[in-house]
Amino acid sequence: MSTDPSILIPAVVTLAVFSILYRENPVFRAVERLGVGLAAGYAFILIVRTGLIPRLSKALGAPFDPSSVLLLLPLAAGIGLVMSAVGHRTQLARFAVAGAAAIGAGLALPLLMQALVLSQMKASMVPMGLSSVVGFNALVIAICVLTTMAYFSFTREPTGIRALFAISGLYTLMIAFGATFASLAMSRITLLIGRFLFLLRDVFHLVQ
Amino acid sequence: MDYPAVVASITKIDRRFIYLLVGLAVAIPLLLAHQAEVEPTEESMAFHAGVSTLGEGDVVLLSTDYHAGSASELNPMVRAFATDVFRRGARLVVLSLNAQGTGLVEAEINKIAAEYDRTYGVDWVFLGFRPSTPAVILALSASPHSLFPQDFRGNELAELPLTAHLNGYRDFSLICVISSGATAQDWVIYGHGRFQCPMVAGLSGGIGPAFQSFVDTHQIAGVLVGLRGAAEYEQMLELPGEALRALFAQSLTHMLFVALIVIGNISLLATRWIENAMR
Amino acid sequence: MDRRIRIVVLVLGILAVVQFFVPHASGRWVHQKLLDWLVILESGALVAGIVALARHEVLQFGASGGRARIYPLLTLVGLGAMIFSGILGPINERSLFGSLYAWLLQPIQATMLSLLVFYMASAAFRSFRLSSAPATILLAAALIVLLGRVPLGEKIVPNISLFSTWIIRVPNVGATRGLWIGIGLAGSATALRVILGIQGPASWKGR
Amino acid sequence: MNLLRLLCVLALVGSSPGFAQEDIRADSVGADFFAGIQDSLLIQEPDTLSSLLDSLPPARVDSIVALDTPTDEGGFIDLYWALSRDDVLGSGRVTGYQVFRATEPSGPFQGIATLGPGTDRFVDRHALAGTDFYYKIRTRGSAGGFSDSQTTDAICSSGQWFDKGKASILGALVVLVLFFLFTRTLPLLDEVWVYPAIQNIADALARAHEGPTVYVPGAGGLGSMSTIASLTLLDQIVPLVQDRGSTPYVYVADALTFAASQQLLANQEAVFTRFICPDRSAFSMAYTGEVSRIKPHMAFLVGDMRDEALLLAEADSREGALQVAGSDDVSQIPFLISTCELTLIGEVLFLAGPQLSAGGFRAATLLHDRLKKLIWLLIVVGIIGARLGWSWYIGFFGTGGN
Repeated sequence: MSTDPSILIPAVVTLAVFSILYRENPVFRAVERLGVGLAAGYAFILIVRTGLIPRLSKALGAPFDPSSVLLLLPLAAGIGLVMSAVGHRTQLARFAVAGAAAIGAGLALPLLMQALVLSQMKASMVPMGLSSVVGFNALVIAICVLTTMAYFSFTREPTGIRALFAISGLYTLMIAFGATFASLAMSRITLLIGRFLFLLRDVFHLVQ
Repeated sequence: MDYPAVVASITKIDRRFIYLLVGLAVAIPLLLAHQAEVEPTEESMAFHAGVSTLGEGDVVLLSTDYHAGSASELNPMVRAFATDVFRRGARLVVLSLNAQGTGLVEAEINKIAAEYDRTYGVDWVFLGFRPSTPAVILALSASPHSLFPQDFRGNELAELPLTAHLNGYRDFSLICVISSGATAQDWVIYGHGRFQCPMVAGLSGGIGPAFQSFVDTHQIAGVLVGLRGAAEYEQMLELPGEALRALFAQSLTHMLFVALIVIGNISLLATRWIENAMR
Repeated sequence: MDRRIRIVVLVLGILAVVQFFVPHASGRWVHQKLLDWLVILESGALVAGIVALARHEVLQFGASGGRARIYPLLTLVGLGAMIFSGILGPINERSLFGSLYAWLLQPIQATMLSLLVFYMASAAFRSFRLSSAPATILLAAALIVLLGRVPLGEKIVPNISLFSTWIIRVPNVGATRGLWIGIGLAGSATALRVILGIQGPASWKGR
Repeated sequence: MNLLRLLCVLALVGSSPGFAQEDIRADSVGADFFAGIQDSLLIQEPDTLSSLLDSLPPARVDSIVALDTPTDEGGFIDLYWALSRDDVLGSGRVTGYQVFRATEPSGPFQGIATLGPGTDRFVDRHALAGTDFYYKIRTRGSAGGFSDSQTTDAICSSGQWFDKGKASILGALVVLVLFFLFTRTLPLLDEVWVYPAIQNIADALARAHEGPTVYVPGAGGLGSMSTIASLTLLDQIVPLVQDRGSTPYVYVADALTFAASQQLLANQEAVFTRFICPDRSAFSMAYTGEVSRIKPHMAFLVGDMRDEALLLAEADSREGALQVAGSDDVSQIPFLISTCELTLIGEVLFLAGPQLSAGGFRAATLLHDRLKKLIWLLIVVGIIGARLGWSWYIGFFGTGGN
């Protein structure tokens, strides 16, 4: 067994977290709360120390550029956010949130159209048929796309032929979800393998 | 014998017994240390082909967007990718869109860079992390300098030979996204959507199927999915690593999942059948 | 007040859309400025968030008694340790900051997420039932893919990997593509409504 | 010289039998005559021939074209050329190309890039906008010899005001806006069918009772439209929950979303809004702790839910809460379906807020359904069009590089 603190400390916390599998206990709770504080502090330092400070010091140190005055606006709004966090509600904070949402929406609007709508539409428009494997697969994909789209209808209940489409859409979705569930299970198993490998190899030296 | 009671006890089994089974299914194959062999899928070969286009001196952007939770699945991909890039004499600009990624990746690439005798600042640079994923992806288009005046180690980007003349996506021959989910979608929408740069992705297993449709539309040139993808890539590089070995444990745990689903359903059906028979 | 916010939202939103179509240097300039703003706002909000978190934990520490006090204290200790080690020293892998990450945070989080396998196994046993036709289909697809994605599965059921690959490449692609189109459409309609001030921050009444 | 060229070509034919005969025929004399020479020469002395050829400079690059990069901010010039005829895969006769640039046709020329064999294009990324440039390509041979191409005509880069490659996206946006305006002029239907999953939420809310209700508006930022959609739903749900005597707790992972939900709920009494952690996985850890403390009877996990969703859902289900989940991340949905009572799949999440609201938002539902019908038809026409070879039609949906 390893006695190196860089192995031993992680081993102890790993086992502490695994203890929840037996039952709820204070050790698990303690480690969990410690982790929350550490993670918040870690993100804070990365953002402030490697992001904000170099940018600000560069802006202050560089020769005066009229366009950098524009940066004062979001900076003021950001200060408004910090003030509202300590209890002083300011209008600046409202501008900060509204501005961020507007920029986010504006940037997303054409890109969502392009990446999720137009590209996906175009990819469905390929020659298809029953004579070749490629054509057959393309046909199945197209049917799946059309039925899945028909499954979601918000203005009125699908009836007749539309209901048939909607039902097929549900079944198509279930196939996709089944495949995804299996892949997800696979990915989670890997995480566990990682932890076990750490315990068995690095801590207890049971495997090479 | 009291069949109904036996069947019922199977359905009501203590969940800790299942936990124990899972633990054993993972631990035993690892102790046996058996190396699996895999046959590469088309998507993984496309990933490899994407990297093969790189030549001496090309610059590659590697975005490592995952947290410690996905490290065991995605770290092998980062290792293999960095090895592949360095072997080809290409250069690497690394960033992370997850704060946690920074702590995981720098050490890994440092090790590989040392192995292939690559110099920091000339052959590879680590930019670090910035918040606001879409903004960072879009901002890299113009130039990394305004968003990253300094690298993770505090060097001025303008003074490092590799980054001094970088001027947006057109300078990158390839973008590789290794992601546990949160950002791969953003890279497709904001990165590829806007700039059409060639992109390959290494994804954690769970999100693989959802991204298959982006592979079909060539929004992503090739993908590695989960541990199996990592293992396939390692095998193509003839680089026996952690992924190939972990795959055996994975196989067995999959079988356990299948068995659990089957037993769960059989016991349910049996209960129903017995109930009907006794009525 | 609401009016001014509506105008800000409209102007910023339209600028953000229009620059997308303008490759000219002025379009790039607008793009760059908008992104700068977004990152600064995000950073400001994060500082605000951390302040709120610390404030909440301090209040909780004061309000609780006995053994329960230790939990808010631990969060504060973790937060403080990271921030002080990160401000006072270097932040590379060999520093105190790096060690706190590698020794504590990284194993805690990795283990925490790996617990999901256990939960999923339990869920697979309990809730994956042949209760209805859709559930049966989901189950069948899941089983095929579970078997098909590992080398061992191929030995049990020959050619299952071909079938599982077909499921992922064909029906799965069709269904997810249908979903993506719907999501993209609904998302862009939402974005349009945000810019026009019908939905989102500009439509909130506030105080 | 002509004879030498012929010899070069012949050597290549000898070394790679698959090499396209058409190329040779196109720029040489009659094929029969040619075949005769080929046979006699190759049979006699192939070795001497190839060593002689190695010492010769490689064929120069022909038809070099310089164009201003069509959609850029200025400063980019695209160069295209036909490969040197000696540049054949595996022959090793050409070792690479060198790109030269000058501001005067007579020079001085400066080398700006060195490229490997088989390269037939290059983008000059540092061509100052508004300046005339002249280019030529040097082909380098294995024995150190080289040959230069002709110099290009003057080319000057400039920025463009509209990206033509994005015309289809602009068209889509115009359609979206037109449909949006059109649906707003329509009279709202008195009775609108409510999507079953959304109706189920309304029913579940009607059964809410005293005790905490937890709401997580996703773990993403304000830039995700699903976060905005989730906040709209939150706005609808809080008063409904409070009417039933339940206390809403809102837990947020993203800092801006936190500020937004604080503002959204500013005039609602007794709502607990908490920022936990900017990190998704730490958020799920903290959430687990919180949930086990406050023991909610209802939990909403709606919005930009990614890989942390599973931990959150698991925490709620351990406390026995009735769970409503919603995500636009396709990969998270199956697990949510298997753990949560109600799941809003993809686009349903965006329409839940509008459908639950009293009336004003009904237009959103109408807009969505109409647009989807249009897209559905466009795809069907596209499928038929692909069969009939209407590439012009499919081209409408092309966006840039795709």
